[in-house]
Amino acid sequence: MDEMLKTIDFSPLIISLKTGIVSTIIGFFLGIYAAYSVMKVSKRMKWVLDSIFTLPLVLPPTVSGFLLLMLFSLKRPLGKLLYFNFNIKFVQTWPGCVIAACVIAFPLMYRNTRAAFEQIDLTIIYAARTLGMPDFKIFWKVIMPMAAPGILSGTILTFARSIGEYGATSMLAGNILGKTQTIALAIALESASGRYNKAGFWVILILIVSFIIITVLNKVSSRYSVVGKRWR
Amino acid sequence: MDEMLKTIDFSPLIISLKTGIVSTIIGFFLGIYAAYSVMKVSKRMKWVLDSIFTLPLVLPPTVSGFLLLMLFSLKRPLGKLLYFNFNIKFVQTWPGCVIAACVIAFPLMYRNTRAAFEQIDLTIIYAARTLGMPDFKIFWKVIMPMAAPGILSGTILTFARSIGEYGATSMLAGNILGKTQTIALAIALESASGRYNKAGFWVILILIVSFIIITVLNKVSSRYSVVGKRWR
Amino acid sequence: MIVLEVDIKKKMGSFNLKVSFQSTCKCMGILGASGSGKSMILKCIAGIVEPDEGRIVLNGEVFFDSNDKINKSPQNRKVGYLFQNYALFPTMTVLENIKTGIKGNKEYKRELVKEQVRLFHLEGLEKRYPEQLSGGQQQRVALARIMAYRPQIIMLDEPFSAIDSFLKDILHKELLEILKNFNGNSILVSHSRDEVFKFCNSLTIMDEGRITVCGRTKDLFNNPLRVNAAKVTGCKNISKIRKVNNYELEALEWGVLLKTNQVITEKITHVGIRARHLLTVDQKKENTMKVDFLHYAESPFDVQYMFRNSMNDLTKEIWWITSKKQFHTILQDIPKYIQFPAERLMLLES
Amino acid sequence: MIVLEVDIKKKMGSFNLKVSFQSTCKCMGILGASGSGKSMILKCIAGIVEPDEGRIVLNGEVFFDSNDKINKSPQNRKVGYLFQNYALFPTMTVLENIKTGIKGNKEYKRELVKEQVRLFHLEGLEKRYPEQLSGGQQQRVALARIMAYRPQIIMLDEPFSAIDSFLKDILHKELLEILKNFNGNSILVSHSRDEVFKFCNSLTIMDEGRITVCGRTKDLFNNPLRVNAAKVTGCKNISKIRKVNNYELEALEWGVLLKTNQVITEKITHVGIRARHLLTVDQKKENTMKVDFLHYAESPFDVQYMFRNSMNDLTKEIWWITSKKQFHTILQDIPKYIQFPAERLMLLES
Amino acid sequence: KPDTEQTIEDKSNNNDMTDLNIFIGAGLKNSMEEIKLLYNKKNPAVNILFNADSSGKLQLQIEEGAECDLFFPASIDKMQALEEKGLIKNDSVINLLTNKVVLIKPKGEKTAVTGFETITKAKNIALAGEEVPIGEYSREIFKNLGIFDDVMHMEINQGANVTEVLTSVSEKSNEIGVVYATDAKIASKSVEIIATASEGLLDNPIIYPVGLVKKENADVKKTEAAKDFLQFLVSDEAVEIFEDFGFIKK
Ligand SMILES: Nc1ncnc2c1ncn2[C@@H]1O[C@H](COP(=O)(O)OP(=O)(O)OP(=O)(O)O)[C@@H](O)[C@H]1O
Ligand SMILES: Nc1ncnc2c1ncn2[C@@H]1O[C@H](COP(=O)(O)OP(=O)(O)OP(=O)(O)O)[C@@H](O)[C@H]1O
Ligand SMILES: [Mg+2]
Ligand SMILES: [Mg+2]
Repeated sequence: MDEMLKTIDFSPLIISLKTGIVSTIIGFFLGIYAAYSVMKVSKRMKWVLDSIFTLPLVLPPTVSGFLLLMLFSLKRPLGKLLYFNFNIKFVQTWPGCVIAACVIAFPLMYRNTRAAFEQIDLTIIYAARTLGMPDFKIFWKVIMPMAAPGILSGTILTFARSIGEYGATSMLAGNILGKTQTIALAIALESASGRYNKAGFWVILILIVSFIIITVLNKVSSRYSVVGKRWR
Repeated sequence: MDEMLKTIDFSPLIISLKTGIVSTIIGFFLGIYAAYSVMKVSKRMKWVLDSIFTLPLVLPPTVSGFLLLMLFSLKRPLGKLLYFNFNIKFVQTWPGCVIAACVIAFPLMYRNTRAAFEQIDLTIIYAARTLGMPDFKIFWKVIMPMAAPGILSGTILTFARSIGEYGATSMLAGNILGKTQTIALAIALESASGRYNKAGFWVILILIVSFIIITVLNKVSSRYSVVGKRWR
Repeated sequence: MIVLEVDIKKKMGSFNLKVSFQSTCKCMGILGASGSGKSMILKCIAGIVEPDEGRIVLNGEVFFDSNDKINKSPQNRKVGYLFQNYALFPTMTVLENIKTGIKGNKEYKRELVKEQVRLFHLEGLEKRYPEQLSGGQQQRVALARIMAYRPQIIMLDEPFSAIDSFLKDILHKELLEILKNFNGNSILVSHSRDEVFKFCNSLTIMDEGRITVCGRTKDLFNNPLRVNAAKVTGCKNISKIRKVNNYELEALEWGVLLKTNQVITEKITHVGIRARHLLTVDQKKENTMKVDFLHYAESPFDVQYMFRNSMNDLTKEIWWITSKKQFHTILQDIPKYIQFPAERLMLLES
Repeated sequence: MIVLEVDIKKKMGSFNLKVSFQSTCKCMGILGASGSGKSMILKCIAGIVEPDEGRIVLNGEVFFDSNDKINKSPQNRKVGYLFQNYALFPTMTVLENIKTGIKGNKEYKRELVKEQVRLFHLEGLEKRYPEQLSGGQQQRVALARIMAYRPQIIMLDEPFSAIDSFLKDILHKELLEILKNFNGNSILVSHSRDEVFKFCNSLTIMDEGRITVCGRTKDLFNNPLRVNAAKVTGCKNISKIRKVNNYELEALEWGVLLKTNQVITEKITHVGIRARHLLTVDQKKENTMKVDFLHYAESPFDVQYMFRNSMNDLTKEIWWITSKKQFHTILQDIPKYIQFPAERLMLLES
Repeated sequence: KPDTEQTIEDKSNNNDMTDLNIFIGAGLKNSMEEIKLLYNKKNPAVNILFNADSSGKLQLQIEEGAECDLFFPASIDKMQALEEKGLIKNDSVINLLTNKVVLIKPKGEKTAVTGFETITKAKNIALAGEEVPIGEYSREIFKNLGIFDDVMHMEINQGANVTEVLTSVSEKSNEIGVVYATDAKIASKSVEIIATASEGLLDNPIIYPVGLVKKENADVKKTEAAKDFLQFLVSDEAVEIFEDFGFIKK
């Protein structure tokens, strides 16, 4: 065991954490924004957007990864454009990990948030309007705290999913030790190579990390929910 | 194209649908039950259960699949017990697909439902109690309709995830055409074999199926939400 | 002089709201049966419900105009609307709730909030969340929140329904003070006649989404003009009539002929008399009726008696209310005759 | 004879509830200032809030006993509790809401629901959802729901606060009828003195989580015994006293010496007199005070005058209420002296 | 003991159908499917069920007691591992096919790399994981060329399977990559071969062994069918199909 630890390069931990956190933050805002926009849209439009925003979850991650690659690969127009004009490259880079994780986890944030928004009593929002609160203030001070349980659920799921993401990431960002290899990729690789104790080590690590993050998120959000609800 | 269609065995579609629907149903009840139970538990216990129930999402699906295989393989105690005493076998069988999909998608149903429950006004539940409604009736007639948006969100995510599940399924149930090969597995296999148009065909099929199911779920649930909410 | 003009139509399911009024008075009262559309009018003015068509103008500022496609957002109307169910922010403390509407620097906010807390007797509850408050406390927080907002127009939807009578008296006084210093309109919806009478110079009476009467409060209490207005201003005795001649009618539901002081026009379909305005007499005179006593109910200072025409069992009950002072034991001296003084009869259109 | 015994303690944040009472009366009233714990008592009886310790027994059936660790679920208490904020099921129609509590076969349910709809004037609203109802309509649905449940004990928390006065009169009558036929207890929390007086034979008065007085309604209105009880029963004039001798006191806040009919015991700290019980006189007599007129307020049948001792500007205002009949224009004949009739003075403990 | 699995299938199929579970390396899928068609023409009573996946996963599944009659992985190690565990029928293993290792680049792209020797001139490289068979072979080649350490210091994109390596190169994510000749052939539209590794560069040739899996209380009919299918795989007809897909008969 000791022996093994010495041979392990811990970069996947760092990369996983970075990826998980950054893509959770992006997913958080994007998902909330999407949910907010969809709430303001007609019923038909709602249905269309809803279906589209749920897609990345329906497709096997590898397919999503493949489609992302088709979009961003340096052979394709968008990828070329981004690379040659703005020097932005997602293929085989860490930002690629983030993009992949974001796309895969986005539906979770979006749907959770929307469900939370739908459960909010409209009267309270109207009250905020008649009190002259500007829309952004209503959103952050009134709507968000009331939607806190759903938002928390979405955030945790998003984080969990993006930490565990393997298929799309390996497609888009590749699996480069020290650059794009996340814990999930390391686990996949190690177990594909039959090195179960190394894989096991990473599994345990990922679990610990997730426990910590989930606990932190729970703590943070409990500040926003008035009284911890418990049914008797 | 026509040529291709003729050579396609449509069994993955059927298997995917069956798997998706059955595991959504199982996940639905299991997730709701878990969420309901967690609502009644102390704060500390809540945190523990919460973390455990979120795990399957953190682990890369292959790892979850590996753990499932370790649990249910005919060489292991539980697998043996189930097989020899109850004649139940999950390895390389369709029920295996269902189990894999359920385990992977369960956190989605659980968390969404719990978030929805937390947003419910307790007074309403108390009112139901003082009116002498038995607990199960309160649950199905009062709590569930009020939690409808969250439940719907959870159900859709569960369905989407279980339809798209690849990693755990291939580990536990294998990738056997006509028996355990779902569309997601077919896509993975076809693209690994370089038959991109076949893979593409499956991708389109899975999208259509998901669109239909999501629409149906939306329709069904809209019966339970009083007025389609739209923010202006 | 601040003017509020409302002329709107709105259909909500089977309910049709169609009202039009102008108010220049400092505090306009709205009375109406439950479900007659009072809250709906306030919601339209506040911008929460969008009318199907019409116009709402406050002081020259167009809030809503279906022709010009103007529909100001609630934020830009600066309307203080006290929701009937308070609509407090459940995730904010009392202090935060009151603070939401205030514009200004920190110091100013703090001062204003403190003042409101004092004014509405909320000391000690500042850190509580709405669900930790009693009903009356919630209502006071909602009131404080509106008042701190310093709106152009104050609309109160049953502002004191959950507050005990002692505190209500105090708050009445304070609110009268506030409204006196407030240079804007206000609208009060209330089921309490006393409250309307105290606060409102002018009164609008609603029935099933329409305004039936509108006028000075005192005038309307004296002469409600319409059956529905008589009812909501508290007239307990109303009967259909048959006109006999210009100054005489038959109250069909009481079975009595009555002389009036006013001319009975063709439009008049009902006659009403307030329970307190009936007189008791010992013998038959003009406008009297021999009655049987049915039962009575007591309130701290009054007794309500219920009678029926002793000649006709099929007639409606008649209420008589009298101050208690005059009786020590209530069932002594039950009157045999009651008199409908001609000057108190209210001739009503339906 | 049905008996309700309550003896409980409950701490909620900074609020302490500690009450103990027995009620055998058909309808017990609870009066108390906003936030005094009225709703909390009802919640404890209904089983929604668990007391920290104590006992609740209805008719020999132990609902709660902290010693024996008994805590019946709300379902098994068969208590009909009308929530102050209605607590209607938002996802059910009016009909479904009313139906929830009914036990029995379909036919019976249908009949009972129909009857309730009629009784509470909800015709035409059967298919609506709560958010599509007006405030008063919601309150009536909640009432109908409780009544359809056929509980052992009915607890109403301000049941008519959102209902207009005309309908209120009708519902009062109907509810009185229902309660007469109902063979169980009921408890009424209300801020309306008239309502309490009409419905309740016995009255409990609360202050800051404690019961201060408890007794027959009429007795308490006549002689509230305590300052707080005097306040909530509507006594507007209360002053601290200094005892002069057994039958004489100095009302410190009014600045006047008063003779009493009752003996002034050592416990007495305040004196009170209802605004309606003051008399006006033209010259100085016993128990009179020369007053300055401050202002007045009008209600449909009464006028409220506010005076102050003309000898001393620092004293409290004194309210006088009188029926309007006696005056045509109000500001004529303002009295110079007011008299505190000795038989009307209420000696109060604090 | 009852075997529900069996009974369920017996109901769905004809009673005399025999199910044959064959675990094949993913790379063999296309060719095996054609062979299945051919075989079924002659033996319609045999219902062949493929489980096509990465060889390591298949090995694990068999170790865990998966229902498998014939194992056909992409590497001899996997077979040997199972043999050591006594899970393969003695003497049933046939080293059927070999494959070549090739160095590829995206079609039409320029690269300084001209062969395995000059591999380090590339900016980056797509390689399969260390113990994915093709990854193992690639490393062997580098070792034998004496450039292993240099390669390991390059930017390596480790694929968990060949498909990932292939996609990386065909989408130009990586400048070059190492795959099997058969894979390069499948993707010939988007990649081209720079060089093929000579046999001398590998310690052992690339072998696709096929063998019968040992089963307790085996069904005789099934065992016979498995044997028969194994025989068919060795036949010229089958080998021809393999060769169409770029494999070489051992
Ligand atoms: N969304 C809706 N759909 C249909 N009808 C509605 C809707 N909302 C309100 N109504 C109806 O509109 C009428 C007016 O409602 P409103 O709330 O204005 O009554 P109100 O005069 O304030 O009564 P209350 O004194 O009981 O509060 C009611 O009869 C109500 O049932
Ligand atoms: N969760 C809580 N935490 C702390 N204090 C609470 C909580 N819930 C209620 N209280 C306090 O308990 C007191 C009693 O509340 P209760 O609702 O019984 O008042 P009430 O007598 O019904 O008043 P009202 O007439 O205004 O409805 C109030 O002062 C309230 O602020
Ligand atoms: Mg209203
Ligand atoms: Mg209360």
